[in-house]
Amino acid sequence: MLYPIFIYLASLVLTGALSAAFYRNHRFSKYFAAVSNAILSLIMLVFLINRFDSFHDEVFKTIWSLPMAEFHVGVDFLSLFFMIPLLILAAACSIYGSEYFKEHRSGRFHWFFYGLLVAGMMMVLISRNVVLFMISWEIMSFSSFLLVISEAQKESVRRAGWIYFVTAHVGTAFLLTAFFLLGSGAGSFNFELFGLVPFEVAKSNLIFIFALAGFGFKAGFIPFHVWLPLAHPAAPSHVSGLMSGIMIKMGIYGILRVLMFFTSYQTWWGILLVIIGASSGIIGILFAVGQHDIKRLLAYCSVENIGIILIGLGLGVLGRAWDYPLVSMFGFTGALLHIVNHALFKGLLFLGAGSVIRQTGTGEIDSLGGLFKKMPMTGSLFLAGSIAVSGLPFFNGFISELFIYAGAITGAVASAGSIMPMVCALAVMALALTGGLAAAGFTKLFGIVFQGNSRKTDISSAVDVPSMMKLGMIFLSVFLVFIGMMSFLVIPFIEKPMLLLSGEAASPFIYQLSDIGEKVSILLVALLILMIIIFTVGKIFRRKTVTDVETWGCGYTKPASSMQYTSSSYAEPITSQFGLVLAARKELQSDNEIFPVKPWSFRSSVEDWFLSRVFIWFVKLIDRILSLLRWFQCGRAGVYVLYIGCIIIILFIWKFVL
Amino acid sequence: MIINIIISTAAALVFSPLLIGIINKTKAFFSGRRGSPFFQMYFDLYRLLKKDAVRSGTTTIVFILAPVIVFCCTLAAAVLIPISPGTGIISFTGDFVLLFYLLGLARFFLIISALDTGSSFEGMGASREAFFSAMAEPVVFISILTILRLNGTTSFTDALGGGGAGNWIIISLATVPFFIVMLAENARIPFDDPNTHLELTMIHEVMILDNSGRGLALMEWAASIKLWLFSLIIVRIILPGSVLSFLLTFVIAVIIGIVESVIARTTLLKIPQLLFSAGIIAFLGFFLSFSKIFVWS
Amino acid sequence: MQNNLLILISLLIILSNIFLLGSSRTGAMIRGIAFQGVLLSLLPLFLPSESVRILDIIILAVLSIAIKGVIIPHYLRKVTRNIRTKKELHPYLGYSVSVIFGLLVSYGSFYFIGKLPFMYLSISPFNTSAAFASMIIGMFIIATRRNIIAQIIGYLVFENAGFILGISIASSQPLFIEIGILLDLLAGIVIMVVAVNHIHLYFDNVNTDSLERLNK
Amino acid sequence: MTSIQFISIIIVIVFFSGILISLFLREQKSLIVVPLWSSAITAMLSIFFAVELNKSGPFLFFGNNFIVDQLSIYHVFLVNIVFLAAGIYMQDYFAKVEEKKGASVFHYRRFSMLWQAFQLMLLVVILSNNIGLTWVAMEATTILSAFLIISESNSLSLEAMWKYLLVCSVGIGLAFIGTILVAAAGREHEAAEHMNTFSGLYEHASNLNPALMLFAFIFIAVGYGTKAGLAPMHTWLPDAYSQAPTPVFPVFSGVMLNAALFVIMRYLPIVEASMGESGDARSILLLLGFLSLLFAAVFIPIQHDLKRLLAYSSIEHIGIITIGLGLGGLGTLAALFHCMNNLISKILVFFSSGSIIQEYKTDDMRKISGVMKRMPVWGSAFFVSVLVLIGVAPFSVFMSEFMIVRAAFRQGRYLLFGLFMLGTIAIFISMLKYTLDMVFKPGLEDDGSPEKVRLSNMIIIIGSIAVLLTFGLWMPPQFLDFLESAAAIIETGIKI
Repeated sequence: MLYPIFIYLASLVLTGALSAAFYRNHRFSKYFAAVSNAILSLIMLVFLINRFDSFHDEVFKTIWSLPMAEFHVGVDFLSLFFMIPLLILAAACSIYGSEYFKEHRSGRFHWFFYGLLVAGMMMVLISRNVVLFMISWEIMSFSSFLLVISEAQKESVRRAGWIYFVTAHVGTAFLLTAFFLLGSGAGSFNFELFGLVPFEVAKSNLIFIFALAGFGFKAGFIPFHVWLPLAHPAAPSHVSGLMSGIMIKMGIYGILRVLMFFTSYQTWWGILLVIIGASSGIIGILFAVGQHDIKRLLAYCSVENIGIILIGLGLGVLGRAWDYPLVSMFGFTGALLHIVNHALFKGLLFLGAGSVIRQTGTGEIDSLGGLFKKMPMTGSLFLAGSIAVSGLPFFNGFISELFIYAGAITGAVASAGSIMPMVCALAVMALALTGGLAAAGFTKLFGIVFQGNSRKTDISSAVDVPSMMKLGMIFLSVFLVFIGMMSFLVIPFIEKPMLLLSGEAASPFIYQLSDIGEKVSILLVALLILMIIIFTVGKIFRRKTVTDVETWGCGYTKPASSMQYTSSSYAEPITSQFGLVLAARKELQSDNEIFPVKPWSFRSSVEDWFLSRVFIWFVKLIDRILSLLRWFQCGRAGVYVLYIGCIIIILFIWKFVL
Repeated sequence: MIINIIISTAAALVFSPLLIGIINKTKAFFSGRRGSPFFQMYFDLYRLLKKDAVRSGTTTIVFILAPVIVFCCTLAAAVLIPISPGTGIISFTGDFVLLFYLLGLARFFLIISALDTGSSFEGMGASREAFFSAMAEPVVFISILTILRLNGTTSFTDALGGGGAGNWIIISLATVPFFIVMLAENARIPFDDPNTHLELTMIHEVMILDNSGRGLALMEWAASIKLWLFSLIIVRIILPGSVLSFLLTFVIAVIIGIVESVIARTTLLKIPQLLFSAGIIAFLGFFLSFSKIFVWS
Repeated sequence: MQNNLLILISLLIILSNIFLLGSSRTGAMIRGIAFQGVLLSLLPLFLPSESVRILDIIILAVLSIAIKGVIIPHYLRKVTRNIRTKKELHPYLGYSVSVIFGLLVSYGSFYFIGKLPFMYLSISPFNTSAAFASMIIGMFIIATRRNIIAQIIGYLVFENAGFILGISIASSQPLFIEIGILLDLLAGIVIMVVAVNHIHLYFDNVNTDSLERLNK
Repeated sequence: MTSIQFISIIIVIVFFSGILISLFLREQKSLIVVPLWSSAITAMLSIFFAVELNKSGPFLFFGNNFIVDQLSIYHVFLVNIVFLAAGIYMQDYFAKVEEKKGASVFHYRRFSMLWQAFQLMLLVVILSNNIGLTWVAMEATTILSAFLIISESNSLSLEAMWKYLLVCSVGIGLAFIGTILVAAAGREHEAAEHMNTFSGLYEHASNLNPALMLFAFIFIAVGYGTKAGLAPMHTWLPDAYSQAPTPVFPVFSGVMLNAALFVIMRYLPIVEASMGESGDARSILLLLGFLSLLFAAVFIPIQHDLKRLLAYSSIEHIGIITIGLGLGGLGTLAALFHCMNNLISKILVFFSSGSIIQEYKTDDMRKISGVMKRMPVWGSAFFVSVLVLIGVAPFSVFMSEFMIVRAAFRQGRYLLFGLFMLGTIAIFISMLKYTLDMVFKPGLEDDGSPEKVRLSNMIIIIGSIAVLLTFGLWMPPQFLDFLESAAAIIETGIKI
């Protein structure tokens, strides 16, 4: 398995470099890079799935001429599992991306860094040495940062890139701490030696906290999510698809990898994970509902989905800490499956959003409308993604949420004591609330953007996207339906990585997973058949005439497109009810005349106070502390000499008097 | 198995319009009118199915597909509920999630078909529907967790189709939120008033303003099936062991009628609070189900 | 005898330091620093003769008298005349405060430095302490004076401290190093004076107040 | 050893002849080619030294006054590489200056002579075995570079030069006192005739008076630290950088900082050995290094002047190196590695910012924008170099910083570890912000003429990026060995 991966990595970088070299012939360069990227990923994917059953852990070690470093790579089921969504998304996004840049050309190194990003993630998955891991991790952050600032002439993009890279860097600092703590007992930086000697409780708690924070900055759960809603809209859509789809999952991968170093889990880790996951899910989706920009909405929705994944992880950890293998099994299975599912549908949604932005020139939800007729293919695929992200049946999002639910339900029903049922009930409640709010958010997104009539933007000349872009999206949506309908075929891929996490205690119950999958599939297939029958019957016995009229305006004689519900008005009940969390701002522009002549307008916006109050506050705090020392460079040469005298005297006193 | 499915399906399809009739009759009785016949809904459905349709030019394929999907999903959800002990057609850990998410899918399509027309009224209804159902779902789920704990099973259909009931205090604490949510989900007073048309306070009716003909028939039928589904669940929670307990759904319908007659419609702003209090009751029930204060076995 | 002479020289050095601290006129300061330079140049003559060659000592003494006692003061005087600053200086700290500070520093360095566990190495602890006092006083002059010429003189005091220390505690440097040190000092002063001329040309004064614009 | 003496005589001849030739040359072009050749020859010869070193181990020459070991050769090589790159870059730079204003031949001649003298003095600093000689040469570099600053007079550059002279002179004076104290400690020992040399001191380090050595080290650390730009003695550095006449000059001073730090590296093992590895000297370095990092973090966020920003960045990196030295062990290795990374990224950043300043005719960062559009090559070089400087992987600066924090963590200095992280993050935040705006913000006007970059400059850019990248991902094993033996010299000294 490893050698094909090496070849894959090398060829990714090579094709990227070649495309940079052929930049003069831009058309050729981009198609070459994108298509070869996609083909390579697909070949790798097929190979991987083919080998999945007969796979055994592989390790490759060689000396590496860097201090503390050893070139130590390996593949186990966990890495293998994460590679699947990575490869699928890499292929889909590069196919899509080949046509994405319409007017301006992509930068010379765009495809190089794209390949590097994919390669970096792949390297993260196979690294088994801290130095190698950190370098891969940084390559991933670095190349994605460069991709985010593709359109850096815009102020917002620069700001987004800045905040993204800063948070990534802060995350790295936490990660280093976690890894140093891990390595301090082992005396080595190779993963295989971590945890051979079990950690003391206090130390393992520290490791967990630092790892959670460090990986959290990448995974983007609350309160580490600040970069997501900025960076995703800033990046080109295929890049945001890749970043939101799989790059943030690398944070989850890291947490899982660190968890695997421990032989026993602490209870409060699980509780913390569930609480973070629940708040991340609810707050994330609430923010999403209040957004006015398609990609910002999707970005906040990623925060939500990471929250759902964390709930699953938390249940898994709790199940292991308290020895409920069933809870652990369902929790980890759900989390793992949701990782894949979120990658697929979020990738699809970002690509769809990119198509809308590319064809209409705006991502402002309130100015769009009625795009379904102009872009039927994008619209249908976007609808599929929306249903999937809301976790509704027939699509994949449902299956994974179902497993997480199952874990929480098992925990709530079967457990003794009072903490576990409460935590599980919290998980169930959070899942239900996020599910409902996600449906609200995505009906809003789909309904306002694709349905009704256009609100401000002129879409009369909009057409559907080129076929390459469609191909990328269709490719992803196939998986959406396949996993949604035939989940029992997918579950075998999860069992082994799940057992790595939940321990062997769960293996007797593993049949339950595909059992649930089969039952759901049978029901859904039956339901689908029923729908088709009813629909066909309706078509066949179509004796009735259907008359086209205007939408009924309830008696109003001159309906205009500006009378339609907007995203602000659609989300208003929610944003005003959850004002405590959202701090929504409402702007009502009106003139207070008896006979109003000017048009009134209403707009509500949701400000991310994590960014404005917490993050920026933190940066300002650092600056304020530092500014206490700014008198130092006073500009007077004599005083400078005085400093030298003082430091001499201070050192003298320190070393000889004290 | 097959027979169970057929029975459930038939019961849902046949009895559900009757519930609406019973409610209306009860309300008429309380207001001193004679009211429409019990079977008025059947006549309505028949008439609608025969009729020609009028469709807005703004709409898309979503609007055409939505009634079918809404109807089928609601029906499928209803079929999952065991009509008598041991007749659950499918049972697994977390099966109620499937049930309610099928309803969720139905709702999703109801909402986007409403938005499809581009009408501000329907948009308004859609917005409210989306919000209130999101608030209602956690309440229901917590209640169900309580019931599952009482029955010691992780499958909802098993719990409904199983034998023993538990402590009546806890059961009632689980049922009351269910009842409230039923009123909310089915657009009943005090959440919504199904009898008014074109008032700005409306939720469900306003979303299907532009439906007509068969589409409207399927939508209305689906709505009544949903009512059937909820009342059947409540009945089976209270009386899990009885074969003919499904007949009690009619009693539920009477109760709904009574409630609608004696309570006024609340203001929109208070609806979240109402649902929130239902949630608190549900949580109380759940808390009692494992706290050591109660020893019921 | 030798020892008493050494103590006398050290005392004179300290007195000249105090004088420099208390004097307000450039001309007087230059005379003071010239006097100190001559005093210093006598120091090599007291070195124990077995450790160094006598010729080296004589060369060194002559050279340092020439540079510290004659060339540099002369050069400074020339530049002072050139830029015509005989006016009262306005130091950041008053003269009397400076003098008190100088006394305190001298006393302190006798107290602290004399106690250090390696004082037995120097030819006279008195001398070494005077050197450290000069060092601090030199820096103090640089820090508190507004006039650039006064700052240069402060720097010279500071440099003299190194010279005293070099003679009194470590005399094993080869001659060429010592000469190199002297020449470096000379070159440093020359370039400082050149700078002063430039500054004067540019600002028409030699106050440090006009040299505070680069301050962040 | 005779071959070595021969070689070093050649070097001296090369330099002196360079200076002499400069006196008689009349053409500007040839005047700026001469220093290029001298540094090229020295760089090549330093490789020869390294080969010789491999064969025979460290050795002395010219009567114990000079020493060749891994540490010094490493620095000689680095310094000359920087000078070489500077020489190459200078050709282009002066060509452009010439187009704009006719500088006189005198100007060029003075520049060329000063440059070569400066370079020679730095070589002496690094190769000298005699502590006094080291000091003399160091002082000479101060004076020579002051002459370089003075060449362009306006009010600000005068101010900068004055501060530079005053602060550095005081610093170097302190270094002199420190040197004397060390010599005094050596004189106590019976084998006194070799005790004013580093090699002699290494040999008898454990017999030296520990209190005196520590006392001396305070002066040495502060004194040479002033020249190295360590806080709180760094105050002259931003002024001198920002007012230096050419973008080449900051490179010179970058090298000078390194050379000054090199002297501290020489003294460190002697002092530590005399005190029985008590760590007192190291803790002084840790304090100074940390203060440098702190002051860089304090002042970088409020800079508007590009050159000043880079000056503070230099202070930061010198501080990082010093922290590495203060930590010892792995930290020492990392510090040496960081020296190289710092110098090579300095080449990149100073040349690119020099070109940018030359193009935009201002060093106010608020007035520079759209660099990537207007000058894609230098713009990307600048962007990459800043990313390197703020420690972005996979470049080698990240690697060396990683090693340093690792060393800090392993020694249980968690506070230092945390503060180091905070400091670098604060610097990261502000430098990234400035750079993004400068490089990508749409420029106000675009004169439309495509950027012309000489092939030689392209080679510098690509070469340094390649080196930074390669060493971040993989150090050649020979290099690592070499570095380790150099670090061992800082750790324990050498015995010859």
